[in-house]
Amino acid sequence: MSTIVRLPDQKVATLPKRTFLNSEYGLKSWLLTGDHKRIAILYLISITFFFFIGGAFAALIRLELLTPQPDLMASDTYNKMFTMHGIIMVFLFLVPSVPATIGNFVIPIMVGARDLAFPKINLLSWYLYIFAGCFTLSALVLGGVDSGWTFTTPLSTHYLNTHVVTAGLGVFIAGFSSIFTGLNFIVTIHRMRAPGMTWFRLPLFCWSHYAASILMVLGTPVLAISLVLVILERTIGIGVFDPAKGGDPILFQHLFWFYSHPAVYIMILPGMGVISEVISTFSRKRVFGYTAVAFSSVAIALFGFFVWAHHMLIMGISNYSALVFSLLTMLVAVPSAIKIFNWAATLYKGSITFETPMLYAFGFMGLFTIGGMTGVFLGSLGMDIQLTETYFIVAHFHFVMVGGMLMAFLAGVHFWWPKMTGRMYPEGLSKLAALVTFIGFILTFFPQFIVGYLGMPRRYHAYPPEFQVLNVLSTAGATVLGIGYLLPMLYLTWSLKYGAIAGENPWQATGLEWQIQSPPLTENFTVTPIVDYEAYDYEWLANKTKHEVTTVG
Amino acid sequence: MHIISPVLWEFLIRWLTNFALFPPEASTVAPQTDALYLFLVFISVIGCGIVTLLVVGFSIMFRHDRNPEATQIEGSTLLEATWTLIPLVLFMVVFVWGAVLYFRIYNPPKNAMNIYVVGKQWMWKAEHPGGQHEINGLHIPTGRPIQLTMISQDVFHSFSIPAFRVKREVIPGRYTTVWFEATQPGTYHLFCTQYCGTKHSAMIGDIVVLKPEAYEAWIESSTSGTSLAQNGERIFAALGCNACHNGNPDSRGPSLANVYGSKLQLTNGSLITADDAFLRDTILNPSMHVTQGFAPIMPTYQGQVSEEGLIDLVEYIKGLHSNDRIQQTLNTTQVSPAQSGTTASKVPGTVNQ
Amino acid sequence: MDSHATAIEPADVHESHEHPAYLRHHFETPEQQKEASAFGMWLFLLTEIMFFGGLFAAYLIYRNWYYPAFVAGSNTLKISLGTVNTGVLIGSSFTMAMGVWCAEMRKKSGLVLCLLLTMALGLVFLGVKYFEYKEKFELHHVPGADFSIEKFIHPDDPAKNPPLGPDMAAKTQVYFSLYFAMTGMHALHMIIGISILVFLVVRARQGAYINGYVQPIEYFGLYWHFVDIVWIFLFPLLYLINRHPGR
Amino acid sequence: MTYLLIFGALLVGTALTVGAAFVDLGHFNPVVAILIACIKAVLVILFFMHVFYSSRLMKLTVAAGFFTFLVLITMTLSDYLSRAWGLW
Repeated sequence: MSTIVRLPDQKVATLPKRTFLNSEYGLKSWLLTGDHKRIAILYLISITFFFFIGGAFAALIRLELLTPQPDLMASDTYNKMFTMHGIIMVFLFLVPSVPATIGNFVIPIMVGARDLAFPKINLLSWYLYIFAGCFTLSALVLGGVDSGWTFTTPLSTHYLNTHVVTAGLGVFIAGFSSIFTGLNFIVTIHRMRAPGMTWFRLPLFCWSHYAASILMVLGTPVLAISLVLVILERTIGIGVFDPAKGGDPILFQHLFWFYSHPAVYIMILPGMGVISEVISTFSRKRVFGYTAVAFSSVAIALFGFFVWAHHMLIMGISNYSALVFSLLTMLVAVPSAIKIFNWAATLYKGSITFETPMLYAFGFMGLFTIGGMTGVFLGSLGMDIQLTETYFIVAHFHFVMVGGMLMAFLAGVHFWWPKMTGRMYPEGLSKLAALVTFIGFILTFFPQFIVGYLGMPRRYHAYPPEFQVLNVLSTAGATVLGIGYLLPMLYLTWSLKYGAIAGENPWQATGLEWQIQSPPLTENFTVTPIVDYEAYDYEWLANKTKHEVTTVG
Repeated sequence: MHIISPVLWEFLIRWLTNFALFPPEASTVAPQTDALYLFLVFISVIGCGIVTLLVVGFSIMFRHDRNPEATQIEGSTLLEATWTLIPLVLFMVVFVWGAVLYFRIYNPPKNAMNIYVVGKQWMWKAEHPGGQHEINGLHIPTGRPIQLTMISQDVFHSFSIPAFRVKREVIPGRYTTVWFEATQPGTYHLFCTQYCGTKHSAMIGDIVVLKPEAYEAWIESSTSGTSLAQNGERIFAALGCNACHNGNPDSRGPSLANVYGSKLQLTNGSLITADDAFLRDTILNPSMHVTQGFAPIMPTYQGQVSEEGLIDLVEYIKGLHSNDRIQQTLNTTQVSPAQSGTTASKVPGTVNQ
Repeated sequence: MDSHATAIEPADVHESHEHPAYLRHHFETPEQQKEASAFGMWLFLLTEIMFFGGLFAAYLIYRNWYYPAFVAGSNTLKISLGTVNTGVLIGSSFTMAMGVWCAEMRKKSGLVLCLLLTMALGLVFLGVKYFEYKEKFELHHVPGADFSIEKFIHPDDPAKNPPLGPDMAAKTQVYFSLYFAMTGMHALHMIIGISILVFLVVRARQGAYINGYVQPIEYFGLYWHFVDIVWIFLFPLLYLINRHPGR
Repeated sequence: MTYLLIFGALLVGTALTVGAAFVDLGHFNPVVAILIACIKAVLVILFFMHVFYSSRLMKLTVAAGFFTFLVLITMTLSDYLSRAWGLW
């Protein structure tokens, strides 16, 4: 199978002498750095750590569900497991995953800037993230928390004696970390673009991050205030959500989901940005309908604020309200459909190669389509009655979050790995890992759709025996999936030392980040680039390469 | 086959015997939900099929080996409009269909038989109008619409019967309702689907659907002696409600005979229908619902009556069509013969302070 | 939440005429830096709007539900103190605006004076708030185990404040929950603001911010005005719900 | 000077709010109070916070913030207000 990968001659190639990695040495130069690339690396290490912690909880949950009886752990332990799994995966992995690592690394380079607009705030954001992680872990060490990641009142405020406050503070701080990331991206994309880099020359990766950042900046504070009120209610005893004092517990859910629904777009939009880059690069073609894809990101962000109550359709909100929110939910599904079809159309008359990021991107397209379609099931009022709060919904959001976002994250990590480290990962092994992940994923979560329609409720520690077969399949799949995630961890670490030298532009991609050395210099560009070509202009790239060859020759 | 693995073998057997894609269809609404589900599955399969077909097809047709040079295409407004509008139309169909179904499931018919359900950590308590109590179970007849009026004593719960395709959140401090009409006799799962604390997964029960005659037999055999309304009458007397709500011309409270279902003019100007939720709320928060022409003097009974007691009172007031008995108890100021043996303070449903 | 302190912290001072000393390495021009940081500050204020937005939503809902309790609760607040505090805070906003102007005009003494005045007025506001809170503690009007509804069932002068039924009186706890949450969050912002002011005053006395690099002062001003705006809404919503007893 | 003018206007606004609160306007009392508060806030934003003199981007940003704020308030209230219409 042919490939577009073009590596420098390995016999003579070396890593560049001066890079952001070796400009300074010592722990202090990392912990006090203002360099967006170093902060991205710090983020990459820390979110990988939390991903594997969250993954360990998932493994224990699946192991418990292997049998219908509650035999591996006590029910309150189980409740703590899924709570920690949820909190860690949502707030400490999914929300910062692509933006804080890949976004942090490549957005300033993509727009042609030397750094993000506020390097110190960027570093602060990482420290807040670490604080948040410490709070969450301390809640775990102190004895755990079993409120579920949704902190539903009055359960979380009055009926639990676990460490809800500690975990709540962790989430609160993580929220501010993501606000600062988002704020930085918006300002950078607005104000730091290089000369000639117009809005419609921006890579779609920037557009989707821009949309996600808007959601981060405007949505997260509402989560913050709702958690503050929960914490005050637990500690002082104010009565905003307490039904015994006249408060309305549903109000908490309104405020919580006002953030947490847009949060799923915060999680998925950056992933969509990665997919746009990858698909375009490996089909050697401009993304089909660039403007439509760009604006569909913004449309998702805008509509994302209008649909939150679809999480509460059976929870006693008024019928009329349910009707409106369901209608708007149907509308928000359309931009996602547009994106999927546009990516598919990008392949048409392309010149497609199947490198690892492309395989992950194909996986994303398939799984996200299923995840998105099942979202329509849940947004449809009458169907939601049967499906909500069952394993169907668990399967749905794992298809979107894991099948979508994690696939996109891995696609992105593989795609930009040569740029970040200057070295290639082993191609054969990584293709195997992509395949294993895909198969493991389908095996884990597809049975959950069926068991969900059969009625198995989520967050159940024990379940009726007739659901066992599907649960065993799911656990088996989770094992495969676990291997699929460990593999990249191992070979990527290996490649840091033994990987082939990647050179500037192994993928022959058009983004500005591919026109500079890898790993980049601390200041990214020695001279401010002047952009005179559209995004994904492969003819420009071909001309440039030809020109270089002729001048050298 | 045992050569491979006995575990695997057993697994295969179980798979083949237990494999199901749908829960049993045991209510009138179940086939309707399944129809929508099948429609959704159908369009999902078509949608995913198209995407897969495009991705796989293009991957084969335009792979680098066959098509070394890509042809740049800007986009096509016509095509994009197509794949904007077609999903939009489909989603609108789904929306309308789903909304119709939602209103069918959540709007009980007028003639429905009412059963009360109280959810608490971690059990379900069902109360039939005749006074039959059930824990983690519910006996119902086929062929008759049943309405559940539900409330939680502590946290959010959710009452779910997958075989009937109904589910409704059970909320603290507020009645919610759901209705269904069972079609197939049998025993079905009852789940609490909203995470409610440590023993969430133990908050399950059995829905026993009986033929009407079997149901009558069950009702007869499991009566507890007093109906909800009778118990409500006792609480009514024990709390001294009859001192004001007695229908006398000079009484300080409005007469409660035939109040259920009527429209009331409140002092704050609003016109409200006296339903279950209203009756419960006026007992707990009287000064928010003062009827026109009366002074806001009624004390609150918050903390003095349990949710079950409130249900008894509501059921009693619902069935109250004349004030005769109230006035009788008032005049004699005596415990009626039916209640001899129980003193007022020990009436079940009231909370001793 | 006090991160803007980091944002507006000035760069190391070293003299240079081509590039102003405060220009960070990754910006091309001072204008770009100025626009970027102003934009960033505004985005931060947007998050603050949404932060208080949740509280305002809760307020509107419960005010609709428990109107008599909200009236009774708000009538226990001293309107005179509220008005004075509003005036004080508007005054501090004014001195802050003057401070920014002084910095732009490169008047050192004026800048220091304005900042000090702003700080003083801010402290006056907090002082008044302290006495208001203290009174609430003494009356057992602070939500929690100690909360007492006695004063609402049996008011001191029933002619002015009609008594509430015990059930509605209990709902005053919702009012006071919101009162303390909203004014408490506001006071917290004031305290953070005053701490930053202390830092700014010290730097201003050393002669900073009058060399054309006024952004720390300007952005702190934005923050301070935002806190003022929140109070402009809190005042009528909490103090002036209905001052016509008996209606 | 503008700042002094605005300062005066804000003080007058405060006095007006307090005054209006003691005049019985029925349902319009809260409306008047909020209206005055909005005017005051707009004055502060436009002049003390210099938005009046700022670029279009800045104006748009402020507007976006208030828009989202209104979305939060109105969409939440839409549930609470319409609960009374139906059976639930």
